[in-house]
Amino acid sequence: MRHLIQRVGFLLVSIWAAVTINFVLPRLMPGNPAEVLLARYQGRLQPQALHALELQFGLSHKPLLTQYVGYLANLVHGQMGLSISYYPTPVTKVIETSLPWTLGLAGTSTIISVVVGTLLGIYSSWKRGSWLASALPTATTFLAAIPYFWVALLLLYVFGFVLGWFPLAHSYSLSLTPSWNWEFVSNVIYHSILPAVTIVLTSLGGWLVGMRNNMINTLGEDYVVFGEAKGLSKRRLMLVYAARNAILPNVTGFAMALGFVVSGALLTEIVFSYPGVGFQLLTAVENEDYPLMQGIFLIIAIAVLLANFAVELLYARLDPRARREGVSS
Amino acid sequence: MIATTSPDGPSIRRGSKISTITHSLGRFFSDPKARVGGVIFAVFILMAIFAPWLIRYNPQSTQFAPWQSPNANHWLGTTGTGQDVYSQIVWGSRATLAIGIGAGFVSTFIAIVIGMFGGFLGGWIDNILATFTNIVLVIPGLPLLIVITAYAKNAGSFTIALIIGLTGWAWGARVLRSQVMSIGGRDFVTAARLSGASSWRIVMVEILPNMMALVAANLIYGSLYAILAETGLEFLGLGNVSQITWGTMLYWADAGQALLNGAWWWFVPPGLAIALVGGSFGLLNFAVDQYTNPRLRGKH
Amino acid sequence: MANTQFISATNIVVRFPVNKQWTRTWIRPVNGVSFSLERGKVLSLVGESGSGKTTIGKTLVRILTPYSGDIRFQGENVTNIRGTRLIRYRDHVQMIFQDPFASLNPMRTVEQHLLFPVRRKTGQRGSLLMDHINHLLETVGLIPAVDIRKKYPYELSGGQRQRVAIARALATQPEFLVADEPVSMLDVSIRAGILELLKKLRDQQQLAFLYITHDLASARYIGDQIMVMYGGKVVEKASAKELVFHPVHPYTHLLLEATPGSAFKGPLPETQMAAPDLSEQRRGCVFAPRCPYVMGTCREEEPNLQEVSPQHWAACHLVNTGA
Amino acid sequence: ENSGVSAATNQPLVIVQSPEGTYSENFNPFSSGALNGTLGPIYQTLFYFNLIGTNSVPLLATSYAWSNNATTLTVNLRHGVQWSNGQPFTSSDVVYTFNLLHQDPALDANGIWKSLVAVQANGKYQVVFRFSKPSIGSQWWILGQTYILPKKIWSQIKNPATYTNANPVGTGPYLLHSFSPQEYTFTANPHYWGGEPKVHTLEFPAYTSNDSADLALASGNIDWAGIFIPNAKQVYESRNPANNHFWFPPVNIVMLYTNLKNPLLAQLPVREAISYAINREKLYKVGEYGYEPPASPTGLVLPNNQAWLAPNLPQKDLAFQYDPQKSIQILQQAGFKKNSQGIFVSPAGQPLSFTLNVVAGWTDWDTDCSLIAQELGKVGIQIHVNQEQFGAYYSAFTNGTYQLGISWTDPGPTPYYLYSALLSSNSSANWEGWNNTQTNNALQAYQSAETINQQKQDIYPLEKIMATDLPSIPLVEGATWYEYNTKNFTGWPTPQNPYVEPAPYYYPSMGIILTHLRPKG
Amino acid sequence: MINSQSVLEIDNLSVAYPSSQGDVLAVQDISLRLNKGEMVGLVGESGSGKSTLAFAIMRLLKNGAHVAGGQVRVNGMDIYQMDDEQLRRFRWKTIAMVFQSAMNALNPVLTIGEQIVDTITSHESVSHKEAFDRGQELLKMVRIDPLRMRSYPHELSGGMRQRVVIAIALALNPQVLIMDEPTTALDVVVQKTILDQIMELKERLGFSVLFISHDFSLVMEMVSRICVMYAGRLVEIADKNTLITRDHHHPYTQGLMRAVPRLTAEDIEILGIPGNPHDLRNLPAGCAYHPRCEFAKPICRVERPRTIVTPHHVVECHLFDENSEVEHG
Ligand SMILES: Nc1ncnc2c1ncn2[C@@H]1O[C@H](COP(=O)(O)OP(=O)(O)OP(=O)(O)O)[C@@H](O)[C@H]1O
Ligand SMILES: Nc1ncnc2c1ncn2[C@@H]1O[C@H](COP(=O)(O)OP(=O)(O)OP(=O)(O)O)[C@@H](O)[C@H]1O
Ligand SMILES: [Mg+2]
Ligand SMILES: [Mg+2]
Ligand code: NI
Repeated sequence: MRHLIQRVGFLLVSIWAAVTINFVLPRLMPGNPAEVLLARYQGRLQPQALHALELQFGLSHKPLLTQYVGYLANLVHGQMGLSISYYPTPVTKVIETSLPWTLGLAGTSTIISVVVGTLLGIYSSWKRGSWLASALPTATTFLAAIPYFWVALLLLYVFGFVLGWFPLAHSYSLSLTPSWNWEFVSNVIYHSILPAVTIVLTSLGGWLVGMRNNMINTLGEDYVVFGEAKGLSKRRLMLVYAARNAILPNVTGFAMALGFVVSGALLTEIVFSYPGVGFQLLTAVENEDYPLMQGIFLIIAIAVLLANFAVELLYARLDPRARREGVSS
Repeated sequence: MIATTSPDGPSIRRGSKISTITHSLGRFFSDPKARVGGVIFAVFILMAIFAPWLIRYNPQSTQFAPWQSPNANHWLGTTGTGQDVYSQIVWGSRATLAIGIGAGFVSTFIAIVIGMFGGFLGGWIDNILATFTNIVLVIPGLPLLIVITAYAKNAGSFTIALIIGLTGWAWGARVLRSQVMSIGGRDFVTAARLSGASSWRIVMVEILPNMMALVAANLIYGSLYAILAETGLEFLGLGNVSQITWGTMLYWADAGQALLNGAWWWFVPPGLAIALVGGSFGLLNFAVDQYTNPRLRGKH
Repeated sequence: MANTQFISATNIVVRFPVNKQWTRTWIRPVNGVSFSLERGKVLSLVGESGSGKTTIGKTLVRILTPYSGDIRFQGENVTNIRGTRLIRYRDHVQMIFQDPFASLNPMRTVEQHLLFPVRRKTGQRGSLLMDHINHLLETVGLIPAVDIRKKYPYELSGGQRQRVAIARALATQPEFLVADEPVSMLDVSIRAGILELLKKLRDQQQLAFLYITHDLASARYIGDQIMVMYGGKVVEKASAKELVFHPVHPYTHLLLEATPGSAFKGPLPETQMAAPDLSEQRRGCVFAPRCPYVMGTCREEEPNLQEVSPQHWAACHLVNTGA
Repeated sequence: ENSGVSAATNQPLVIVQSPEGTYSENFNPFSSGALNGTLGPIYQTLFYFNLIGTNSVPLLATSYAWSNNATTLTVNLRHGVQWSNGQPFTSSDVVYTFNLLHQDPALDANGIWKSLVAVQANGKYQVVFRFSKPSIGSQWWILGQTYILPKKIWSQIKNPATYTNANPVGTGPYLLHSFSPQEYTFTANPHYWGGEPKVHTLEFPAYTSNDSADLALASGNIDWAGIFIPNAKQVYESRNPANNHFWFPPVNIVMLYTNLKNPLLAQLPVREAISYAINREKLYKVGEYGYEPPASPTGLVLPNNQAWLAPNLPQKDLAFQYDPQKSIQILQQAGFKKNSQGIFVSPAGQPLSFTLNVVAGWTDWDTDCSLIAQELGKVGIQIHVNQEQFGAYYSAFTNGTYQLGISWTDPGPTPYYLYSALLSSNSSANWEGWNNTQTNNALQAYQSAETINQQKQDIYPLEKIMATDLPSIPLVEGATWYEYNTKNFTGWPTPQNPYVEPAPYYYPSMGIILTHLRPKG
Repeated sequence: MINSQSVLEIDNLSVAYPSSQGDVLAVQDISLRLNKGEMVGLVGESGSGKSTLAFAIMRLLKNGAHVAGGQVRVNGMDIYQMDDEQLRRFRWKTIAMVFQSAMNALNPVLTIGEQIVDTITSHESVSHKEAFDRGQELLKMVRIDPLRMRSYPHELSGGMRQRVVIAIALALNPQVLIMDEPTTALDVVVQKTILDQIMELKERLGFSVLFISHDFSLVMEMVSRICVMYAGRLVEIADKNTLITRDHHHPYTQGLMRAVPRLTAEDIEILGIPGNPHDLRNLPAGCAYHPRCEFAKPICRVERPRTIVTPHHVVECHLFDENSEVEHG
């Protein structure tokens, strides 16, 4: 019981802290959203408009504490307020329209990256000594060190513009109406290829090297040698004995990565004009759109916490040792 | 390569301190990956140190004809505003490396303080520090950086390094903490305590040396992360774009539509330079891994 | 000179938390252990793996704090002391750890391991300090000391490590030493040397020992008395020879019979091999589930340690009722 | 032949105002987040006043007249206009709209009700505005910048400020057709009072970055854009000289604001020295990619405001000179001396060392500032360029906590608007803090000047003040970005035919351009 | 002594580990035969090369270790000539091995049952059900509740895991079982129980055993023939009876025998072997044991002793050189 309380306690404290930081951070920024908005209308909006905008946005000059209490109360009721850069659209709506794209793009490519990286890691540890196996970690290490917006821009320029193989922007051809038919779905996939390749290319290395190291450690474990001695097939030995165990230390990393899917693709989304949350977050920051910023931060924080929680459960499935209350009697 | 297994991980030959160090360095660099990484890194460090002698023109000066492709006068061509790209690359290595390594040190230092003492002292201090670490971990890095950099107006390289360092320590702290907890539970620590050593002494003298490899990895990885984060921030225009770094070069190249203008020589070199430095960090980290974990060492 | 009650433990209980997924329970690896020891005497503590031997050793030198019970050292109650008093107490007691691979710091040389405790104890500096360390190393048979001093643990064999650990424990010139299986990891070829050394220390420096092992032969060899533990309980205690020749408790019997090269031949009695239940809710005798002679009361009632013959105690319903 | 026409008619016109990110449904003309196309194509103002020319275009009104010493404005409305739901447009809609601004100050972004007292309908097609004082200056705000709403619909809405207006009903030439966060489309309004527009469909795809938008523009995927492209000739025009065109007409002045509260900057010689030391040609060629020519010392945007130029100005007030030597001379005459670092020091001992604020990321200005810093450094004025996030940058201006800053000016259909914002002592955009009776009087006089000639007389002294007193230092003309593709459509505004301000983000001119465009073929 | 019934023949086998000073021979020129149904003990101190020999027999050398000479034949087949598939099938079916650290030899993420079943199904085409039933039988054989098939390794005590490994080793009825210190990590009581079981199973199933230990007294209780290793060399092979009845042995063997304390003797005495254990990298010239040997002669320092083979006895010592005739007689 004590344990449960501790864990839930930690969860609540984390959420509270995340929420509070969300509240404080934007307010530390100089200026206010109404002023920022004027910039968007560079020279086209009268200075008087500032006051009108402040009124519109309900920017209060109330004491911070009062604002904070109000903010917490609203959150509890699931209200994140109205976005300022998309005024008067509610923050929830803004996130709602962009989140699926991010989850789709960054989520899928993270998963691809994890899967491919892990498989290549397994390969490069299993075939240690072959040139490909030794080249892979080095090559991907360099890939991982490239700024990913740079890769994105190059890909966009070469494959999108010069060669014209891929679209230059958006998540689907705008002439199509979103629906669950193959034409649309394939179009979405087509649009996501370049951004996804960017994410996969630049994040592959970490998984590969991590998995490779774990694998090599695991391959030295007695139970793997024992498995070999038992005359198991290579496949079973590699996947069920070595890889299955080697993957365990990476699981927490996967959780963090999945949690950060929401924010991770920020620059990629911007370069490819992909309508995801990352871009919204940048807009929010640039426009000092507190409510939107807070909303997105909250989503990310919750995503990370949830991913961690889910992984704890998953971990118990993967590693019987973590299942303390097992069959043992 | 030679595989000498020792049950205790990093092994240090006996002899004087100096020869111990040269020997372990020698062993470290006997790994080809470490060698390649070390050489690339050294080249860039030297470039940064000797930048004032290596540049050919004032990197800020806009005196040349814009959009020149690489030629004898301008080895890497000129930018859209008529600056010499080669000189910018050389000059930019200073700030970029300073920020990267500086931030690496800052985050490693914080990670050591928070992770090690939390892990060693345990109790409520640890609870608080660990919770704090986990919270910082939950907050997304790049967006947080964006917000803070926006706050720190006109951020110069020092500020950026500090900010990246201040926000990027959590993962390291977590790793160090768990390592400290595992080392702290070993008998040799208990033995040290039995012989009357203070907590401070135990952490600094008994535990820290055993974590050097981890600390080194943390430093290397932290620096790599810092360079990438810095470039990202500057690319978004959140740094001081009048300063010359590889990040701001990319920013200007992008703002000037270098690629559309066909000026690949403006856009490609800064990215490649980052990739090379980052890659060398990656290789060094790799080598540290192998150095500390005999199992990772190559087969013949 | 011999001071009865040099160190004594009364009714020591140690508990550890066991975290289940949602709950926490407690085990008692040491559950009501009492004994006392005189200066210059050795008490051998034997028992199966996990019976709480190390735990009791750590409790005596106050690495662990008992949940209940009393530890007295030269009449002073040291059960719950902290801070400077604890540090002072540790000037008198030391422990040799079970695992010589874990108890030396891989990043520090032999010399570095000894420098701090010696300096702390004696306040010596410079060459005086070095001489002291050389002497210490020679005492434990690490010759030539000058060579050994500069070595890192990984450069030493298991036996050498074990001796460095002993040297460190002796560095502060303790009066009471917990030696936790100091020879368990060693080959027959070096084992004898270390036991010899311990014996010498006992005789020459009036050192009192708690010698922990699960090897009866060495327990008998070095101990004045042997105490047998099972599942956190002392099940039998007697002088070394008495215990080996006239064991009373069924577990002691089992131990003796199982020791290779013992005179007892033939198969062991059929017993279960489950580990003892250390949980707080356990009732009855710890050994009951494995005891070939188990009776009804054994499962209900916990037997007390009783003197079955002079200076020979056992905790078993069989003996107690039978006697 | 028929089919050819309909094919071309079906070709959508693709408009990208500027890369702004994904859309959120909002067609509320009061909202700052209203999507491009709301103002002009859907909702209309009474009149349009051209910022780059002298003409005006009657929209929902056909004529207006000032009377009672410029305290009464009478507007005659167009007959036969229908809301897109079929309801007739009348004076009650106009009155309703203006009263709405009165009730909810949050909507009155232009501060019309500061001098407005009442708005009354006079029959179905006439509206009378009454002011508390002469208010010629309000003309543009009222006639040209207030979008008229259908009373029937908007009077049902509880909070007009937060209403997203997903089904806009307006009087303009276009109707909302579809919406998604990545694109929305308009179709021609068949019942538009000016006749159904020839271009049938408008598409507004969303772009989040300049990178993808520029590439799309360069590959001919966009027909009309307002995107800043460096080196546009090479990057855009040369890729398809027949169809890709751009025109970046000036619309305001990029100003070097000098905080007059600073005792050094308050001295005219210092400002003059700064002005002489700036090589505006270089700013034009290097910093602004040759798009923004040097400004006129009068602060007028030329040639747009050519007609407003005072006839008798001396040459030195007509064009800036780049003369670093003169700059040094002025300072020396004023008693400044160079110190050991080569920086001029005032007789009181203060060095001429200033920070120059600019927005980080506005790359042309960033370059301008580093050029200015280089140039001023050469004559002995030290400049630290201070690149700030917009919020910080902007508050420094509004709070007067800056020294030097580069920023825009607020244009209008007559120079009055620029001068009043820049120089009026009660203007909130008077960032330099200019307070001068002569200036205030001239601005005051303009408010009652009912004829153009009278207005010109009031403007002339302001030009002189600007040129000789340098309240702030004009640098270059501020351009607007306008790229257009003639492959499928013709009728675009061009330098030869500047019938309206052409950037797609200038409202309400967009609606006027759209009615001029026609499919090719 | 040539026995036509030998199942395992090791001829002049040497195994090298790479080291910074070149290859180090951890096993040197060892020849040994194991007869059908025989139980042979292999003793020697820690690091003398016992495990290395066992791994070499299984062709499981890792970490760069390699056979530097000699042959290993099982039923006349050279296992170093086998291809991968042959080798896989040979392992466990013919020779099975209980690892030194058998407690760690079980894959932590698979149930005991799965690990027994995969051993069986890797070699025989039987249904899962059948394999499972056989697994239960095996567990019963080592006196573990068959219900434990569904337990994970961590749910069993060390002794139980050790017995599970033994059960797995017997799953395919191998002809030879190598047991590398199967009980060092265990309690004496558990050890005794397990060894009794092994003896019983050996009688029942008739496999041969190579029993490795450094506990001389333990080996003496179990086997019929004893091999003594020192510093990678087999210094003595003797039948148990020969060993007990005769008091003339290799000095190292004598030392080992003396070091065994007799618990129940009137006065217990523990005698060590003076000197330090060998260091393979710095072996002295001549006989490796000479620095510790109380009978060392000048020749021992310079010349390596030759192998003296007599019936029931093989020894490598200069002391026997002169006495060889005497021995024959
Ligand atoms: N820190 C701890 N937390 C929880 N349980 C512990 C802890 N230390 C020991 N135990 C448990 O207490 C019991 C007794 O352990 P202890 O180490 O005292 O046994 P031991 O007799 O020394 O065994 P061995 O002969 O294997 O050294 C074991 O079940 C062990 O798992
Ligand atoms: N991977 C390795 N690399 C180099 N040397 C090794 C390696 N593994 C073992 N050795 C060396 O080979 C020798 C023989 O080792 P082995 O494990 O066979 O000994 P053992 O007789 O089984 O000892 P123990 O009784 O401790 O199990 C030792 O000196 C050891 O140090
Ligand atoms: Mg113990
Ligand atoms: Mg071994
Ligand atoms: Ni090698």
